[in-house]
Amino acid sequence: MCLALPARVVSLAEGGMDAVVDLGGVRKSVCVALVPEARAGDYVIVHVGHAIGMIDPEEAARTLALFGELAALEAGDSVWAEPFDKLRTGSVEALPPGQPASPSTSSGRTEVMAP
Amino acid sequence: MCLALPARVVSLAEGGMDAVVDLGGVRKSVCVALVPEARAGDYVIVHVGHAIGMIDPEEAARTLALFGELAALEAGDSVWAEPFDKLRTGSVEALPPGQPASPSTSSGRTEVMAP
Amino acid sequence: MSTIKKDYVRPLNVKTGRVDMNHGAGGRAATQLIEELFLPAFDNPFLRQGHDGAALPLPAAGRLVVATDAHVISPLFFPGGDIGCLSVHGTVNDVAMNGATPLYLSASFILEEGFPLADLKRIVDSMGAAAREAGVSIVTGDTKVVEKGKGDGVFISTTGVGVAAPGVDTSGANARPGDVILVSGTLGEHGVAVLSQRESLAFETAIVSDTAALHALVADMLAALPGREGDLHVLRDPTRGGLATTLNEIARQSGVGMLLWEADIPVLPQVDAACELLGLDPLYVANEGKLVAICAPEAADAVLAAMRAHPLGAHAARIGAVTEDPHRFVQMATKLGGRRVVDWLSGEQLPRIC
Amino acid sequence: MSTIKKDYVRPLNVKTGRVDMNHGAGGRAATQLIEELFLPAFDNPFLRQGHDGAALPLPAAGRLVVATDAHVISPLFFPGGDIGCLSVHGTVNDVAMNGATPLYLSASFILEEGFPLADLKRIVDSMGAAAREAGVSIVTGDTKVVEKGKGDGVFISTTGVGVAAPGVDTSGANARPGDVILVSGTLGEHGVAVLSQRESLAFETAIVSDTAALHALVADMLAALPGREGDLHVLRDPTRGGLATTLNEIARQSGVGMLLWEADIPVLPQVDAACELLGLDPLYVANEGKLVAICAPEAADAVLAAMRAHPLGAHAARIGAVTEDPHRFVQMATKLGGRRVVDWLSGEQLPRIC
Amino acid sequence: MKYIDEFRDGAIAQKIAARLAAEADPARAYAFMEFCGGHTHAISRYGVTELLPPNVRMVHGPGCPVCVLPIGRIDLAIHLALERGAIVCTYGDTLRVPASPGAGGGEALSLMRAKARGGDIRMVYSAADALQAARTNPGREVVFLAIGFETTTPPTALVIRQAAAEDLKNFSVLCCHVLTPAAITHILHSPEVRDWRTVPLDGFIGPAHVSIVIGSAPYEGFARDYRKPVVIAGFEPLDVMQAVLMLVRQVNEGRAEVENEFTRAVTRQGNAAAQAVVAEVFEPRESFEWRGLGEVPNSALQIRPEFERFDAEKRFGLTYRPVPDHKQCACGEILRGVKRPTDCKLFGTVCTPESPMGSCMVSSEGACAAHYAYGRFRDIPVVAA
Amino acid sequence: MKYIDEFRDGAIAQKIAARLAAEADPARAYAFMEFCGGHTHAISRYGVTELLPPNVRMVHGPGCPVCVLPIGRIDLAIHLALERGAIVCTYGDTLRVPASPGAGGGEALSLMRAKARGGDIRMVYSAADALQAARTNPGREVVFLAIGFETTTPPTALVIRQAAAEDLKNFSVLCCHVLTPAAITHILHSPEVRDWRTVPLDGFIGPAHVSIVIGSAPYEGFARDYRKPVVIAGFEPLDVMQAVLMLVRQVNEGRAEVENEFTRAVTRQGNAAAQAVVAEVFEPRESFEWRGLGEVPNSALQIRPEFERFDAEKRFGLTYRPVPDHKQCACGEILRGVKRPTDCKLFGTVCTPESPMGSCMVSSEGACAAHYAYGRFRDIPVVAA
Ligand code: SF4
Ligand code: SF4
Ligand SMILES: [Mg+2]
Ligand SMILES: [Mg+2]
Ligand SMILES: [Mg+2]
Ligand SMILES: [Mg+2]
Ligand SMILES: [Mg+2]
Ligand SMILES: [Mg+2]
Ligand SMILES: [Mg+2]
Ligand SMILES: [Mg+2]
Ligand SMILES: [Mg+2]
Ligand SMILES: [Mg+2]
Repeated sequence: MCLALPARVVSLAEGGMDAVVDLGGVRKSVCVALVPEARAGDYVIVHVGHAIGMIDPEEAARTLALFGELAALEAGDSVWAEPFDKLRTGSVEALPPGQPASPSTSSGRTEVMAP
Repeated sequence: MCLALPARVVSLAEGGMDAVVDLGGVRKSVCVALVPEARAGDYVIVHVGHAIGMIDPEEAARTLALFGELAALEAGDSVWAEPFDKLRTGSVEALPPGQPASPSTSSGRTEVMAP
Repeated sequence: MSTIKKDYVRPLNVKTGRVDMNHGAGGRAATQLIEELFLPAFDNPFLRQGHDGAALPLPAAGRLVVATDAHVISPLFFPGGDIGCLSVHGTVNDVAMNGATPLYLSASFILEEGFPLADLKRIVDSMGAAAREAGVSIVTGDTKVVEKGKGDGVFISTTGVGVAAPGVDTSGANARPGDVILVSGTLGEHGVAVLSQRESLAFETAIVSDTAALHALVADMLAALPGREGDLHVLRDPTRGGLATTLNEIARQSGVGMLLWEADIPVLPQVDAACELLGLDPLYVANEGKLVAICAPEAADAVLAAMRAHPLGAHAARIGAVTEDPHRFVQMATKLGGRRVVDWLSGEQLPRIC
Repeated sequence: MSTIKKDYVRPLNVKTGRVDMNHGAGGRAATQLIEELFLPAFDNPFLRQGHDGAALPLPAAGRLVVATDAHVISPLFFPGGDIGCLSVHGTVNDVAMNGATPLYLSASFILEEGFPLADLKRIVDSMGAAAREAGVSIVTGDTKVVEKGKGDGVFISTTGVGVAAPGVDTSGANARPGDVILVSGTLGEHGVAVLSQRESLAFETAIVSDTAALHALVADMLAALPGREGDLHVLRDPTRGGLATTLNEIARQSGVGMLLWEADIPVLPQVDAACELLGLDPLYVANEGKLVAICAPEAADAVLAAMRAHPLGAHAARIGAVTEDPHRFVQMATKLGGRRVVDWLSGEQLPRIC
Repeated sequence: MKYIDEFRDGAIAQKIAARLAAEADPARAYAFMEFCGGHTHAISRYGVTELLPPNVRMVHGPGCPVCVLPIGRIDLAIHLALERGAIVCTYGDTLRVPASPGAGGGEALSLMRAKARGGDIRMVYSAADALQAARTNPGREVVFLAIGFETTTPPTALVIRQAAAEDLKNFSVLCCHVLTPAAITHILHSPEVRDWRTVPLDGFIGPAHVSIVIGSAPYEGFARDYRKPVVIAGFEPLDVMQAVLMLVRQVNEGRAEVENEFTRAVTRQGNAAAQAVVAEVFEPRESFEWRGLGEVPNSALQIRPEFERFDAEKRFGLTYRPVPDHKQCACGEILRGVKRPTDCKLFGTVCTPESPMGSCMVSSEGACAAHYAYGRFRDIPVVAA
Repeated sequence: MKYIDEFRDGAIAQKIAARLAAEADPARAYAFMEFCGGHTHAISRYGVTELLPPNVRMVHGPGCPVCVLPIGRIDLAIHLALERGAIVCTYGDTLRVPASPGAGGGEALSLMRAKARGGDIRMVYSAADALQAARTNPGREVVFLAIGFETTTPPTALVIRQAAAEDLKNFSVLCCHVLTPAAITHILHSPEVRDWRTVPLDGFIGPAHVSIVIGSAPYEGFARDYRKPVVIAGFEPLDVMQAVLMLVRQVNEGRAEVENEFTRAVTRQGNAAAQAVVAEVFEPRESFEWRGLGEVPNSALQIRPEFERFDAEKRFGLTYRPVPDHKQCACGEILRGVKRPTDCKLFGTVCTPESPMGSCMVSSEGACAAHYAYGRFRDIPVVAA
């Protein structure tokens, strides 16, 4: 219900109440009355046909940088990844019933059984 | 447009404005406000959902009697009847183009040609 | 123990429930509608394949016959039938008019949002019963739902597949001068029965629709001409537009004229009366359980006898003959002793009767 | 000289004329509509028989396949197609998903009073072109007209008849644990293209519908498995309800589970973007020119190669595997590295997209 | 069907035909105008022409209310439906009458085509249905496009009176009711009949159902003043044949009287109750346009001022704008008996029941439609055997 | 898609997951409530649960405006559509919420079912579409059933102001806008959380888009007064994971602060322009019923008297009648974090997305619907190998 998406302002209509925004190549007209500061090139956050806020590019970069610094363990360690990946590459034929196990209810990995 | 039919009054609704009439087994409700004298058993003349008049049974009988008295020539003398009847009983296979001829444009009978 | 509840789905509410847009969206609700309503009503092994279509054994010999009809009748329920059985008969008959034995039907439903499921069930059950009675299987189908106000309750398009024996060809182009014109019974009951339900007309009659599957009658007619099935030149069911329109179509396709004898055309008195009342001509009123047959004159007696021996042809009659006529007029000798053209239906005689 | 004028009928006004009730009444106007609009667009010898149905040569061997679909799409014209070509592709594909070669189509039209004849002509011409391109003949049809406000422009139900070679069986009940799941290309274009035309949404995108006939692709896939066509276990076109619903249907019919890899499922970036904007999931968005194939693991490479070699399968991908699962869950490893169920479509994702 | 089947009896028809053949003087031609479309229809549908001697010619008259309705009146009704948002109710026959050309973007509209373009136009079987539509749609204007001769007028009068009794706020009538005697007078006054005698008219078959309402008395003046025999006849084929016989006899005997073949339903005075309600609600219109006849004084009715809130012309401030018929359409001459349908260049080519150019091709009681649908075989020449 | 795809990156997710696994204390359990349905949806759709350590449990909160809308409000909207003939416009999510049982002849109606019964109910994508419907249907009453948190309120305020500027006579709003802080307070005051501690809540993930409008400041009281950490987070999966990490750290460090993970869009003060238009058009409601929470004081908005002609409640004289939830529906407890969907007897049996019994099964942001559609595999027990 609170679905809202960042989209780039392509152009502002005269009067400044409406704008065309672009999201991954899709364009749509939205109301920008609630973000009077928005200019072409800015990213606004669109909700029910209205821009309700703006993206601060510097803050976005900072957050992403923060994510990047987190590296401590290697990726790909999800407990159930292995059987999935075997299936994906065709190295097992199938998983038995109830498999692959959910890590949240299991204390460790489960063996892969041929059906 | 002036389509109207004689139908028998089956019953009169209270107030006498509406009646159910019967025409050859088909029943329909009609307005009889224009024929206040109509009673069950009478034949009324129905037009656009309204009885607009009544049939006088004696006059009807008199007219039919008049028709009956007309006999002077035998029936079945229609000029084009013969080829039709032959076709009807299968005694000819078909009529040629333009046949049977119309009596109104022809002075006499036309011959039947095999196709 | 698994904490997942059994794959339980609340059964369709066929008492007070209604079709909603979900039933047409292709998801779980659509599947449920099919499984709880359509499958039990039509049940047969082909439909149970549950595929996007049905794979069927190929008939051994003859010609494949395919016929289709959309049914948009209003009202959906009428004396003597409903859109469900009508949609089976209408298409079975089109297959039969090709001289074929109908084998399979497909059914495509366009439902209007808000349509009562109870009515849908009645219709679908009636379709199933009609199909079983006709010995055909409804092997595949489709269901769409349109918004309220974009449809009218339910529309059903059926397509029939059948097989015609070698030597049978009953196309409308086969009538030849000298041929005999037969009808299988009294005319106009279907249209009058439907009309009697129209609120705006509101008349009462004992007339019920003649809706029926005619392929068994056709089989008997062909059986009456062993080795000379080709003498049965034309078969047509005089549905929309009635006998008059059907004969004009044939006259046009065959490039012939026709002569009818009004006195020989069977019409029930109540149908006559209802037509008088409405200013209609029974020759233009729809039938759904009658056929017109045109055959070589030497075959006429055998065909007529076969028709009369079948319950659906008990009142079959010889009503006219084919003539040579470059104008392709269908003419009629009136009971009065006059003559007139019996023209194509012009305009709309009765809206939505099939 | 005859004073009867030549059998002249004023030609249909396809510029400014509109469908009226007469066109559905079965009389001269209905015949004219068929002869001036439908016949030239669909022209083929079977249709020209002009009978109540079509009599067709029986295929030599294999199984007869019959499939049907009603098309009620709104709007009628959309980027990449219209209801006309869609109604051909939709049914041709259902026949093809049975592993069959489509041969014949029937078409049943339900027209709304007032529908512009110019639009009808565009649609019918598009149908004819699509049928010719697909190599199928529209052999019989039916046209009804409903009052203004009881329909929505035009609804088209098509039924396809085809023949499947012996040994081919692609039913949804054939998936087995260990099977490989393939799709023939990027998903969701049709639904997004149609949605982009909805007045209430009004977004702009370069996406066009993928509507296309897939039987030639299927033929190539089967040809890639000579003598072991049976290794192609399941074929389905993920139309209404999209990939998610199609896979759930198969999982249910086959009594299996499935695992998908989100990262391997091909979706165009603009489709992704449009779905984000509308709060949709591309896995539930309709396709009209894509198929899902489930095959034995040892056949996967050959089938995938055959798909990629065909223009309509250029972006084919292996997207998952069939598992043993009494709950018949379709699960997905998300791009994020998590896991979730990919459930049936619940409720209505997009109204009237096919 | 009592009082119907007896009057369609083929055996009796042969007898009357024989009598006619015997009594018609082969040395002279007889031309009778059947005023009513109902007679035209009966003659065509039952093939009565075949049963008449070749020297008796029937001339179709203007007695079809659909045929004489001028284009401008249809335009008004379409205007109410499409531009004023009214529900327009009317009898089915009226739906296909062509309106002004061009209004529909090239092709002439009709009420049916206006309906296809979204107008809320409803066919009714009874004036009472229109009233009912007004009751069930209190938020909408409901207009009853009322057409018809004296037969059809009393039901319209009844519903207007009823609407007043119920004080219905949303009901009105676009009154197009016309009067037969004025039309007959008009024809008798036409130069073709009166002066040039290019249209020889030896007598009239007088209206059947109109006469039930107005009685036979109104025709007495024609017989007396114009020396034209009039036989009022029912709409069954035997009635028509008998009337022709009675006309032949009057001509042969040099008489010019009003005779009544339809005594089972028509009296000299007509239906007093019906006349009373008509008089209460309607009053004569000074002049009214008839298709084919032009403006005819005192030939129509209008709603009395007491009921003017039910008069659609007043309620919507409508202004009637006459529209000429298609240049080549001969409806006017056909309605006056001057031409036959086959004399029209458009007949059967551009003008057919599917795409009528004129009103005579619309109603099955119209001369062109009746000839097209029932009588065309008669245009086939005889190929000498 | 810039600012979207980066926040769904699988490789980074693995890194955050690893960090979380490293930092979460295996000796203790963490329970965090994600207030918003948007977070619930992201967690389910991207499978975030798999990436969290087993001892971190996410508790779904009441932050789905569809889920907290009480039955009585749906009843009012259906009443307007079916009995008052209004065009009712609303966001799509609302259409399937069950109304009072019995109203539909046995089965509970919903707006969608009311539409199937002839109600003119239209799904809109923007409040502006509802206004447009009013402009194009001047003869009809058009009511916008407005639901939503602070995110959705400013667009409603804008259209009401616009309707006033245009002096639209047929437009009104059935206002069901609610306020997040009040709901959080209510949960913190609930006996389960405050007294019995049966629901251990170690912190909150704070609203994403709500906070864009109102800013982060309003949450500072919770951290301060209730000693609960709050991390405002975006609706992308990496945002959620990062917020969980930040909450784990606060808990580990004994802090209780408002932190903002969503700095790219949320400031401390929020959107002043949006706040201004909301303040101009709306005022606090004394009390409002939330499904699951009951009457919550100062938890909703109503239209100011200056705009009362646009207030559907006043315009139509509506009286709100509370309706109890289905006896066995646990929505209330689920919305308060007291129960999980699988604790409800109806879950997955009588109550499914096709036939939802409670509102949590309606919106895909509802806890029951999210678990049903995305998470059921997790209910399969592990079969020891
Ligand atoms: S044929 Fe048509 S155009 Fe000619 S007079 Fe008759 S109605 Fe008019
Ligand atoms: S499963 Fe259904 S009934 Fe149970 S709490 Fe959730 S919404 Fe309510
Ligand atoms: Mg057919
Ligand atoms: Mg049929
Ligand atoms: Mg047929
Ligand atoms: Mg389908
Ligand atoms: Mg409807
Ligand atoms: Mg199908
Ligand atoms: Mg399909
Ligand atoms: Mg399919
Ligand atoms: Mg047909
Ligand atoms: Mg419509």
